[in-house]
Amino acid sequence: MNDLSFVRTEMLPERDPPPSTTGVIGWLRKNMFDGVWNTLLTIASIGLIVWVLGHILPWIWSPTWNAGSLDQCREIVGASGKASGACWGVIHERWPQMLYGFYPAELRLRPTLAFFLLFIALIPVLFNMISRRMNWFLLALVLFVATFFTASSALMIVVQIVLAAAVLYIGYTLVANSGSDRAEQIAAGARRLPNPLIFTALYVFLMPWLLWGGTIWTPVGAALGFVIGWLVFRLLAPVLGTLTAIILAFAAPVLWWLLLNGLFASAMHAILPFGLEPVESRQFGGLLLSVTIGVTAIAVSLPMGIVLALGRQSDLVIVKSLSVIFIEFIRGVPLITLLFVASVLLNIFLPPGTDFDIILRVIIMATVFASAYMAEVIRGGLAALPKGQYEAADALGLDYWKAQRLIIMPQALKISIPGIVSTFIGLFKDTTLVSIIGLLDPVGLSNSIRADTNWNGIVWELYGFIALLFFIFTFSMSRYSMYLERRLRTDHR
Amino acid sequence: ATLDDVKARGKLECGVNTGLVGFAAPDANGRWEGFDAAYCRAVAAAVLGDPDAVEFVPLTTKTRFTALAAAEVDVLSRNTTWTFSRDVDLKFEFVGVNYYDGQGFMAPKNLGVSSAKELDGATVCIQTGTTTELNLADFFRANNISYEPVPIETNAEGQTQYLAGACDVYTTDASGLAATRATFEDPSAHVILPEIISKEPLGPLVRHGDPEWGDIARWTLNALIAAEELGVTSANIEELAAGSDNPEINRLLGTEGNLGEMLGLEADWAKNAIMAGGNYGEIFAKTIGESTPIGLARGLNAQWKDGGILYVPPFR
Amino acid sequence: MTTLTDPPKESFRLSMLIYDSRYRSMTIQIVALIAVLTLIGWLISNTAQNLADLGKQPSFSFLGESAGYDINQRLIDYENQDSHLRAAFVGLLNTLLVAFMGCIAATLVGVFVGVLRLSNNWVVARLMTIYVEMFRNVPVLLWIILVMAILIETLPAPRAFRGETPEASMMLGDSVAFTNRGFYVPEPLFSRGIGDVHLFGEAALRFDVSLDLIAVVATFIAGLLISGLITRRADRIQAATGDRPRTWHWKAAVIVIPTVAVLAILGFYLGKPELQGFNFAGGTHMRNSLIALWLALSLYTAAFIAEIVRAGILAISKGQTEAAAALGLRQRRIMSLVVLPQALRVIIPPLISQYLNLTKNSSLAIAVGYMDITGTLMGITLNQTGRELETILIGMLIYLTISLTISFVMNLYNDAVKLRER
Amino acid sequence: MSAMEIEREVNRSQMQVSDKVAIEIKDMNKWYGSFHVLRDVNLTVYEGERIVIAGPSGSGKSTLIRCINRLEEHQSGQIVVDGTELSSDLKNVDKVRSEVGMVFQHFNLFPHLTILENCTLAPIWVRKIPRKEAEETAMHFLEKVKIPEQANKYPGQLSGGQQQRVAIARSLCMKPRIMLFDEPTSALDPEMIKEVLDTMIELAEEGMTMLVVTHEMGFAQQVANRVIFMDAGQIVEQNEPTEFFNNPQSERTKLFLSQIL
Amino acid sequence: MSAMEIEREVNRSQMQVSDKVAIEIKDMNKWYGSFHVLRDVNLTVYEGERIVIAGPSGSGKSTLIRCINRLEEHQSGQIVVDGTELSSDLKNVDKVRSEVGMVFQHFNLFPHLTILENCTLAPIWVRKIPRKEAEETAMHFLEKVKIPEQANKYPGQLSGGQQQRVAIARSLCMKPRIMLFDEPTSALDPEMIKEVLDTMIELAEEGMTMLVVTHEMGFAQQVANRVIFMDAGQIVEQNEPTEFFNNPQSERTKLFLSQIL
Ligand SMILES: Nc1ncnc2c1ncn2[C@@H]1O[C@H](COP(=O)(O)OP(=O)(O)OP(=O)(O)O)[C@@H](O)[C@H]1O
Ligand SMILES: Nc1ncnc2c1ncn2[C@@H]1O[C@H](COP(=O)(O)OP(=O)(O)OP(=O)(O)O)[C@@H](O)[C@H]1O
Ligand SMILES: [Mg+2]
Ligand SMILES: [Mg+2]
Repeated sequence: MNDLSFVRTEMLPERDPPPSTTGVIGWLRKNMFDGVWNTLLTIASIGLIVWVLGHILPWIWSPTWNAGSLDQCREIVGASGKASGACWGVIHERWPQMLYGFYPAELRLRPTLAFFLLFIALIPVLFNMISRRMNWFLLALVLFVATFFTASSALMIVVQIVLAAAVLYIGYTLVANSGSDRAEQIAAGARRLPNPLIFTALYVFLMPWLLWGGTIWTPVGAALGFVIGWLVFRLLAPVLGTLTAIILAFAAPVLWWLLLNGLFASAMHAILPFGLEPVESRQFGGLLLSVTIGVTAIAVSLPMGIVLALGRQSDLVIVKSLSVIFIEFIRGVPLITLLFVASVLLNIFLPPGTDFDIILRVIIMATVFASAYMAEVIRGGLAALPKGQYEAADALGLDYWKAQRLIIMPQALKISIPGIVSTFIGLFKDTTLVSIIGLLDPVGLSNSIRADTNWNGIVWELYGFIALLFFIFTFSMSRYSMYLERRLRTDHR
Repeated sequence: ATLDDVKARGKLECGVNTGLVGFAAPDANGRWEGFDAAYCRAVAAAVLGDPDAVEFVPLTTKTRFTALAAAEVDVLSRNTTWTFSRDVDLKFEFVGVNYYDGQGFMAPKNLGVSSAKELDGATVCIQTGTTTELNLADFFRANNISYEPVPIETNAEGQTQYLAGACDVYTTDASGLAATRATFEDPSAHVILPEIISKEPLGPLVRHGDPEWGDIARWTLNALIAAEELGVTSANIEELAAGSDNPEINRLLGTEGNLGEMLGLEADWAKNAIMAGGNYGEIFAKTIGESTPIGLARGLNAQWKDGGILYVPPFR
Repeated sequence: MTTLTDPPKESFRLSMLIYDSRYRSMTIQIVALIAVLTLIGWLISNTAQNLADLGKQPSFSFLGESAGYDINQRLIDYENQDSHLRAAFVGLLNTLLVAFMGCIAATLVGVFVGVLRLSNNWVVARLMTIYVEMFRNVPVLLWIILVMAILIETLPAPRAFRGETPEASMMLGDSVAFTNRGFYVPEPLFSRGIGDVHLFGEAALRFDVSLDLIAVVATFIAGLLISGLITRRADRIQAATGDRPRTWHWKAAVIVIPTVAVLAILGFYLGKPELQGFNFAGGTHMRNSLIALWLALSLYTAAFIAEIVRAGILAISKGQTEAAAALGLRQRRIMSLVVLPQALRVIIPPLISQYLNLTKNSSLAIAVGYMDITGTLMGITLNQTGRELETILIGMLIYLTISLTISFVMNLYNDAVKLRER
Repeated sequence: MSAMEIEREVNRSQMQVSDKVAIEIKDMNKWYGSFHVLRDVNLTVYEGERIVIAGPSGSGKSTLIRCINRLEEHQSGQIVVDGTELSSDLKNVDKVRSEVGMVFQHFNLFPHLTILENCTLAPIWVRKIPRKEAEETAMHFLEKVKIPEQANKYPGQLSGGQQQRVAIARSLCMKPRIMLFDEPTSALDPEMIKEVLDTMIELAEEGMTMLVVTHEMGFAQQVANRVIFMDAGQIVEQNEPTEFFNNPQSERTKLFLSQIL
Repeated sequence: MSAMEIEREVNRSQMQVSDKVAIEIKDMNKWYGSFHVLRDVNLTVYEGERIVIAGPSGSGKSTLIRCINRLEEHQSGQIVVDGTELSSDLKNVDKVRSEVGMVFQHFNLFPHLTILENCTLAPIWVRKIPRKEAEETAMHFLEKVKIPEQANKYPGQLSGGQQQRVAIARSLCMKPRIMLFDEPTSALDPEMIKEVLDTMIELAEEGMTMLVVTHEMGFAQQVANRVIFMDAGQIVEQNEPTEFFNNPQSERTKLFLSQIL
């Protein structure tokens, strides 16, 4: 079979593919006009797009930005000779209200700042590839920028100078040091910047203070509660054993918050008065309300979700069935019924005379709602952990709580982040339901705005604007969670 | 007691509609305006001396009664019809009537109907959660004609549906009909049918069981109405408060007698209330009267002397 | 050094409650139980106290009182003198109706979009992506309101059908009218009908079942069963001879002919809607609120289903299709024998939870005035009677029952199709 | 590469090569986008030949054999399999595919069907063979690959080696005239490789035309009657195994063999 | 089983076995549901012993050693480890676990912690040793398993062999008196097996009490001072290694050895 043998003496060069398969034409052919059926489909789709845009674009393009009422809009549109056109004046006049609701205009810097700081607080949780330095840099930068929107005073100028110095210094080190330099510095024992998670922890207390204002001592006292819990645990664990200590460590801060924190705050405030002008939750509205409800509910539901998920995973029958009943009940009823409970029943369930405002009640029910979903997300994260991790922790002698805290939860939570983000997206979208119980979120406000004689009769502009607001938020979040999911999949650490 | 709470708080919490043209709606600065809102300001001015010491609490038809019952609001000023069962069974106390209304129908002219009795088979837009749907059912049953109800949540929604022809007629309180019609591109193309199928005395209400607070709410309303009757306006009130020939005005404005003290308020309580937004007539004219786009005539809501039925007990 | 003599029998010590794994779990559970019971007891006592203060006694007797309001869209007869319970029942049926229709439409659209998103036609794939992103990222409540607004603003009012030269006209041989009050479609009627049966006498839950419809549906189902038998026979023949006989015409015949025959016997005809007075009369009227809710819920849910379907199909590795192709199977068979059976396993569980979401979201019906259980029981009834506690509790229980039923079925299915692994 | 001891003596002469052409590839070119994967490939395979294709990763080996049953499309040149030219004509493609069996690296068994159903699916639906007969054939081949007792289990319940043997049996059930193997053993644990290679050797002994992409050079030396070496999308060298391994001509081949052996 | 050549000469006499009892198991029985996994197991392990446990798959080897640090509960009989009886008393369990180190087949390192953190976690949180000291100890053991330079990497960045050595170091950081190994090499590629076995041999030389479930008979012959053969949940035979391999008594042992060697 010698005829089979063959040796190539010269290697063939790479050639270009036949022209019909490459370039724009090749691409078009392959992706749009591949066969009769595909061509028809392409034409139909393009036709649809053109038709829709042809109707919408002329309507959107309407020079009514400065109109002061619907009648003026009608005049302007009529003058421009079009049959119909949008009336953008309402957005022009009302967009601050759509964003902030009735939040006092001169204080709106506070929620804005809280919002930007939220991202900075989330950075170390969500993007662990951003360096500490970058995080502190961003924080200093945001604060620095914020100072320019406040009334200037001598104190403010000092603060500005300090922040500017911090921005410049950290910015300089950011530019000047490459990653490898950094490694050397660390090896040489250079001081590291503090972990940005410190700020995240602080933010939890900072945010309510920025939003609701009041004396600084209330959030400080709230934070103290956690310190007290920790101290109780540290001091009692060796004496009473872990389990008792944990129970007490939960009970002590609760007592503190319920009974003593108010006293503490007012006492301290009397000694050292420092605070922001209080804003009542009733003045929250528009997108601010949606974001506040969404963020608070998710943040608070996280620990509740963890407890429920652990309960559901536990082999203690009663604990497990209680968790299951709670989770399934909440997941089995529509959110709107829970909001009805918040608006008409919650006051009946609480001791006579307790009166907390509707927004807090809604936040409570939204939290309860989110925690059931969160529990399922976290359960998924727990289930994704190999059994070996539990066994290894056991074999090293870690007890249940230590194993959970040091080994299981850090991993399970990380796996759950995409799920948490999508729960948040869902909840954020669902905050629009509060309009049904009379809260003035963007949808609720749109009804109020239409009750203004100037804007009575406006429909599409308002709804379109609200839809766009939500779209921008949720779309970017869902993209981000997809990115996280991809990263977690390839992240073998 | 509610009065002490309000004073301690420094603010009056007042339940209003989440948005009803002319009666309550926030403007671009978040300030609530309208006929119902003006009453809230008057009460705040009477009690606290400051017409802006009001916290407006927007309420839906579903949440309004629970909010009042649970003391989330001190007074509900939200175009609520005074009915027996609400007063007695739901345990509220209506403090008076600030607007005499009645349920009517609006139809496009080109529908060619001149009476509600011709509406057999028509599609009717109604707002849910109010007395209107019960009145409607009763009216059609009584006349033995059929109809198709289209329940809607808000007035704005109803207006959209009606204008697009998704319902033949729109029924709600006549004031609402007029207000709605006023904002149409072509109001003259719509008629309000002559039948008024119900009595709808709208008024503010408070909880049962706190008669002192009820008195304050009631007499603030009466003060506004009496002021109009007595010719006290925000323009001349300073002058009249210095003392006048009419003893009733003097009693009202606190220059004579101790009416304020009896209520547990300052002597100039009524003066403050009237100064907050003017007397009843002024408020009416400013918010829903004929000079506003809503253009409601006084009608039944005129003073008894002018052929209306506004008739307040004397201040003495 | 311990040697293994008899271990000292430990007597019970208090510390064992915490340190002994046998007792510890019991301790924790009892503590948890006591905590929860205390909480519940506290809530109940508060409630009792508050209700007493308000002078209300929890009672369900209001359900028997006359409701007084009308409901426009209903599956069973109802008039405003019927009881609140009956109104709630009408609402419940309306909830189930829109949920059922929504699930079907959402599945159809979702599968369609999901498959087209995988199309190699770039424009189509992009268009579907836009659809999915648009619907997923805007709150469903807003969609419901928007769809309602679109229906109302773009479709003609019934009066546009009137006059010498009407602006709008009916479709499909004057039998269907799309108006902004809803869709009027022909209604099946029987001239030689055999009447209705009344179930539950005069109770609030009474309803009528048309024997004619039962007869037709029964015949149709019988036809389906027979066609199933034909498929079985085809399977048998294929198993025996290898050739699969063509059966679709037989199947079509056994399904269609008896049904048509029954229809003819019963004197079936379509009651077309006609313009009369203010409205169309005759025919079946699907209110615009129903249509808007249905469309918005289906389109919104379909965006999620599309993603599920896409993920399900992508989850079947390319290797499976290639292996089947390499065996010589045709595209259609690859789909039906290899890809779909596997993809369905991946798709069904999340699909069912979307059905659950859709059902729960149908409670937003009040935004457009569709009278579902939220609109009747937890809406007007609540407002008219002031019975917040009772109505909301009943409402929640009803939703809970629906949800649990759906997830129970889902679990059965999941267990049935679980892939067997080592 | 872990060296495999193949114990069995294979009687090479016993495996006959006819002079009938089974596959003819002429000036075939293929691009992925603008990347030229296969360049002017010319190859004639005779019936009963056992060809091993070797070459560095990315050289286009898989692509070549996937072109033969048109899992990939080629853009120029001709491929004729058993007298049928592969073109966009679906009938020809079907015909070729039912004559050519293929075994994949990752088995690609259908996890929702039992082993037996995996094996009978194609015969029943493509060849239109009565189920009973198809099952008998399937059992026959399952016996041949030595796992008849697993017939009613599901693929997930078998080990990798067993799964790959099922995959071979599944292909065989279509009674193909040509078998293509794409690295059939590279996803397996060492112990299981032997099981699968044994099965393949047995097939070879029976005179099946086989194209095998593999890194198992022991198998090549023992079973192949021709080894093809590919690099950068082209056939660089082909020869009878002893010659190929002992006396490689091209520089690239030498380099490759020095690394792999 | 791929045979491993272990090159190093181990000085057996160097490894001393005291007569203090480290583990005593008496009439221990265990069921999974109604399946009787371990039947009347009796075993006494002296300090410094190196025991290899062998047996067919499913014979209960893993279950046995998992019972020793109570990853599984036994239902009857007694297990006394280092003087502490394993019962439902959690304190005892904690005590035993901190005396007994365990190395798993799949390493089970904590992927979210660096190597160093993996090693210091338990000393810091269980033994309450100051971080600095714990880190020094950890580095000491990491040097011993020859990967000190990896201390700041994450487990995912290491090869299997390195990971298993980290797992061993992690256990050693708790300064256990007894080490349990459950098939520590069976998830590794052949090249890496040696690294890990070397480490284990070194440990053995230092006189650590070890119970090793393994199929590496080379290791058993070289290091063990006793081989236990299990089948169907019971100890079938135990002997000193040379005797065990050259002169097995039971039929089952013979059968097993014939397959595995
Ligand atoms: N679907 C595809 N699209 C684009 N490029 C591809 C595709 N499939 C393969 N390639 C590229 O074509 C080249 C040849 O791939 P092929 O799989 O045929 O290599 P191979 O010789 O089988 O390699 P290996 O030994 O790794 O399996 C590689 O460079 C590969 O990256
Ligand atoms: N959690 C469990 N529940 C029920 N049965 C189990 C469980 N774990 C193990 N078994 C069964 O117990 C028996 C002994 O298992 P074990 O893992 O101890 O065997 P082994 O000797 O270690 O086998 P291998 O060599 O495969 O690791 C096996 O039959 C196994 O199927
Ligand atoms: Mg390949
Ligand atoms: Mg094992």
